Amino acid sequence: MSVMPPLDSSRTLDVSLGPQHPSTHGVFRMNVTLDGETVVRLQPVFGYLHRNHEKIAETHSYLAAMPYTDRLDYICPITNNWAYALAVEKLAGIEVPERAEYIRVIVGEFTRLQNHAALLGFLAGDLGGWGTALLWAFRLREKILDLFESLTGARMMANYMRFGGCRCDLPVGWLEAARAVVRDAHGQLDELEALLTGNEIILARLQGVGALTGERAINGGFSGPVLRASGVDYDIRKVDRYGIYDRFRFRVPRGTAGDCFDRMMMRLLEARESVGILEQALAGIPEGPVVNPKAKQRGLRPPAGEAYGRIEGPKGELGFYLISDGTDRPYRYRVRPPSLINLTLLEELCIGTKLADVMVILGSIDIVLGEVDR
Amino acid sequence: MSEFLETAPVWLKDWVLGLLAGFGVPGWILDLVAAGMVVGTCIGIFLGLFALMSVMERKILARCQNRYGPNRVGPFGLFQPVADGIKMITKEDIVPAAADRVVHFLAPVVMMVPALLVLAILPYGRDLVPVQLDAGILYFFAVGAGTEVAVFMAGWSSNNKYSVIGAMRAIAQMISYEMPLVIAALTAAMVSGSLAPQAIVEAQGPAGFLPGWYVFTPWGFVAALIFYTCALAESNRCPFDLPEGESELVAGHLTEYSGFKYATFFMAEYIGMFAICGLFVTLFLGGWQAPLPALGFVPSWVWFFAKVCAVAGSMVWVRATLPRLRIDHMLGFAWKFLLPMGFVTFLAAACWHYAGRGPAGWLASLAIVGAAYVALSANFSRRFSLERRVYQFSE
Amino acid sequence: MKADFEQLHAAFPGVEWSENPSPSGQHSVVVGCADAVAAAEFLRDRLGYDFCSNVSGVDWPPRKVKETVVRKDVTDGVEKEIKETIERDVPGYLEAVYHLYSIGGRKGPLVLRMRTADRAEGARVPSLTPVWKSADFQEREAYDLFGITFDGHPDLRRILMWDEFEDFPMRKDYVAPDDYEYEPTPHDEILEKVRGGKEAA
Amino acid sequence: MNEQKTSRWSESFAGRLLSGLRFPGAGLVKGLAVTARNFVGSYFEKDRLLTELYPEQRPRLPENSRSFPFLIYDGNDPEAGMRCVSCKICEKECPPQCIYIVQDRDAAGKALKRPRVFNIDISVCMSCQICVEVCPFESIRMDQVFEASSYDRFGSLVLTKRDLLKSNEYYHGIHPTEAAETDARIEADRKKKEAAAAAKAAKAAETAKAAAEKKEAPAA
Repeated sequence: MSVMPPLDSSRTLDVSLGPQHPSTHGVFRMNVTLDGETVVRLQPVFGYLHRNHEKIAETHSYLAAMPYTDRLDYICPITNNWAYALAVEKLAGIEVPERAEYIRVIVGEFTRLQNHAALLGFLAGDLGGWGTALLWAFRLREKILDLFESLTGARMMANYMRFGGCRCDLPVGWLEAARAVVRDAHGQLDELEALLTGNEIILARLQGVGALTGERAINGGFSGPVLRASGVDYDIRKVDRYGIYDRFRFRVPRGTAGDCFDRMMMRLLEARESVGILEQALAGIPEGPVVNPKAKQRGLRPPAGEAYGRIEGPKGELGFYLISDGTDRPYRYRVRPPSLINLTLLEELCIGTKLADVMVILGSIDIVLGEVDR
Repeated sequence: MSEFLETAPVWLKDWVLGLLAGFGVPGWILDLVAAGMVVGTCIGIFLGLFALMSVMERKILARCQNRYGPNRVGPFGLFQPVADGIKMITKEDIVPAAADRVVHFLAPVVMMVPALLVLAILPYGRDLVPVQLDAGILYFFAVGAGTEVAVFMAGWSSNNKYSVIGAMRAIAQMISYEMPLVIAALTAAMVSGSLAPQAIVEAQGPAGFLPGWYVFTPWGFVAALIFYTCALAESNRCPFDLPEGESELVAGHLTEYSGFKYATFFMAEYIGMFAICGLFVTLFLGGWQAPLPALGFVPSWVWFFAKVCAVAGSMVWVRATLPRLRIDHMLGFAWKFLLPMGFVTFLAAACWHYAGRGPAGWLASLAIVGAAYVALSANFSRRFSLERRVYQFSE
Repeated sequence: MKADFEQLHAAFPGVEWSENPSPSGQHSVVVGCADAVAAAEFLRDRLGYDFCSNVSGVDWPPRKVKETVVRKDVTDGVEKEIKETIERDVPGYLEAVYHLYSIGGRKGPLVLRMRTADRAEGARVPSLTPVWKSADFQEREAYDLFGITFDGHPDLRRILMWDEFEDFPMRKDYVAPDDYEYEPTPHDEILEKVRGGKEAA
Repeated sequence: MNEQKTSRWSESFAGRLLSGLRFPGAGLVKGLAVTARNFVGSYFEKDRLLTELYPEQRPRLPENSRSFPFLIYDGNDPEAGMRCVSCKICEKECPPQCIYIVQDRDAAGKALKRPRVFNIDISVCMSCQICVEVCPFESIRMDQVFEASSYDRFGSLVLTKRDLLKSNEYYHGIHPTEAAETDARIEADRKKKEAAAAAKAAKAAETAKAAAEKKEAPAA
């Protein structure tokens, strides 16, 4: 796709958007060739934040690699931990007790809620909305990060999941605080929705921009909300039934046109579903051990073999492919980065659109450079 | 007491002139001093308004976003403009190597001059008009067009891709929004029968106990809305801040400016905004007219500045809410919606006037404006296919 | 997964099944480089694996494998089996592993493996980007970090490292150079002071 | 599969009224209304403003909050009461390798159960508290001091043993529940050890007695 018909460079203007640019969500560059304001060619450039996370993990023990997974998608650290823990549990065949599964769902859905709210804020910022929606979204995110801090010790770098459960139990009074946050989450999502979905300027700027059909989305490797926006009904929580998601009643929204407006609405509707799951999980959490006592954390030596564990991360399918050779260090440690793979079709979506739309399409795909460059 | 306050500025000027005359100062110097004082107070007031506005804007935006806004420098952050001023002056003024230095230096000057010149014709009070011009409105638009040239000079001379795109957008936007702006102003001038701002304000005197402002007539309300939208576009403010679209063009035509030149641009933009708010108040909100005759004791210039601050505040409120338009939407909106509406309002004003300004006139103009609005908006939303989406859910 | 493998095996006899001893039970299918693209299209069109979720490069350097071999040995008229451990060195190779899913059929990971001839010139594997567009960036990453050249890839360039970088960092025998763009961070000096045992206490 | 309008807000009365009006201005007015409500709300509803005015209002850290590790000593003499026995497990397990321990030796060169040098390079430490998790002697815990910035890039970012050592009372101050659990565990271990020692002593006494009787029996 990137081999375009020869352009007479007299009419086009080569602009490099990034790596230092207000709305590329991190250190990410796009070499854009413009004909007036219309995009003729777009070449994404990665690698500015590459620190070879996979080589680091292959030279550390399984437990020591866990804090590094916080740094992958630093907006949702706990779901990264969960995906890695799930992969190691598959590799070593470790059971997870009941209460730990409930805590994992609660903390995972809180992460999804604050990620989707933050995305609505960033997208409004990309549209030129001067941060109003962003600050409202961060008000909700602030409360959730305070819950994470009182539970795991750090607002973002949680390092909370262990193989076979979680690191520590819920402190006293944490459940009441969590219920309070969940109670007024709908109110704050209402405000975001009132500001964003009815507004004619946003409708005009988002509807019909960057539309993608379902088949092309599947073939292009889209996963998560952006795939469901194109009308594909595929949510890994329902497909793989990992954790105890089959115990909760929640619905999976699907878009119709697969354009930026549908992607934004997917985040909004999924955030509301997450609040529903949280209400059910917070009501039904049982007592019991928080981590599987038989699981070894420090000197874990999984049997030789390989495993691919994946979860429905807020940005898409986050997977860990581990090959173990019996020692305490993974032989091969591979992260399936949803942000990078969702960018595969960026050029295809952006060709023919205006310069302002490139920012909106990139914003609606929701990438985090820690995960793209690893 | 209210009488004294009403004429205080004029009395002060005469007292100073009398004092100087007492010293035997020659006549032509007296005129010079008189003019100097008027110009000085005008610029002083508007610089004060600019300083106040730059901090109040940040505080209003902050409060809309549930945070405090600047509150460290002085009580409630009111000395923040002083701090900003010092920062801007002491900052290094970087000029890109390949920039066209002369044009790069001239751009802020050319931007600042029309913004200040335009303040001459605004009627601040009952008899507080710096320059009595019969064609004041014409003067306003003639001088006001200078800002477009300045923005393009800034964009072109910075030799930066973002600036060039920003400059192109600025030219397209300002020209296409100049047309509906002038037509909306013309409607008010036509109804009050004169292009002199003072006469327009007097024509909006109190009719019975109701204020005779044009904004309360059907055509006046629509013309005010059109004028307000185009005022936003003229002063490059949200949702029309495409030339300086910072989420796409980093800072548009201002990318390569820093230090005092950037401060000048910033100041010129705000004073331009105040000037066009002043014209909006003059044309549609009855200038220095008190809303109700009973409130006549309050001096007239207080009313004028109160209304200007209210309109400027509403511009900040709009900035806190609305995102930016895309280039083709913005142009389409100007040529395909605002311009036809402008002509229709012009027609409606004529019908209102010749139907005797009474209830019959009201109904006629209301009908014309309403019909045009429905027709244009139907075409508008069909073309943009802004439909409401219904989403499927699966268990 | 086994059923799909049978159908694939019927169509492409060159395909083998490789067991995965770990409790995850995700066994994989080894495909030869010759008919890889045809097998991929078969998988996608006939068996419905339309979602290529993950492409990883894996480096298997040459290693010595101890094997206990049971040898029948007739010594002085008595037949005895002798268990001997002989060392067989397995030649190294690079591997491209594809995890395929079926969106409609809700079918789990079918692990497709392609092995290169050797780890130097012969590290060539047919690219499956024409079949699944999602493999585009991931194959470029495998090329960038492992050195697996994908034939038929539309735009095979380095994706994460800068273009002038020669080596392949994720290989097991990669030695990080000590001298490039060295910027004295507080850590190094402290590490030297700390490691050097100079008394800081 | 059931259909549903966009979502909750549009079902409320105001939402239906405003979005029902099919003219372009409705959405903008709805947005302006929400912004105005927030503007007014920020003056009256106190829970809307979450900003902490940092230097004046000190942040209230939750009990589990962690910043950098510190060593615990019992009693009041840091050197003697130190719990760390320099087993170097934390040095091996630390992911970014920022801990450096040198075991103490007495005059005769015999290794003592105490570290002579215990440095943590907090410019490298990512406060992941794995050292706390793997320490078998409950001797290292996470502190709550987050104002650790310094002017000097090299010298003061390495915390030596003297800076790291803090008393058990301080530990009870910042993490009360965790400290109580740790003390309980230490108490239990000590009791178990004493019981074991007592049992061994008793067994030793018995065997000594039995041996003594055997000696006397043949003698008698």
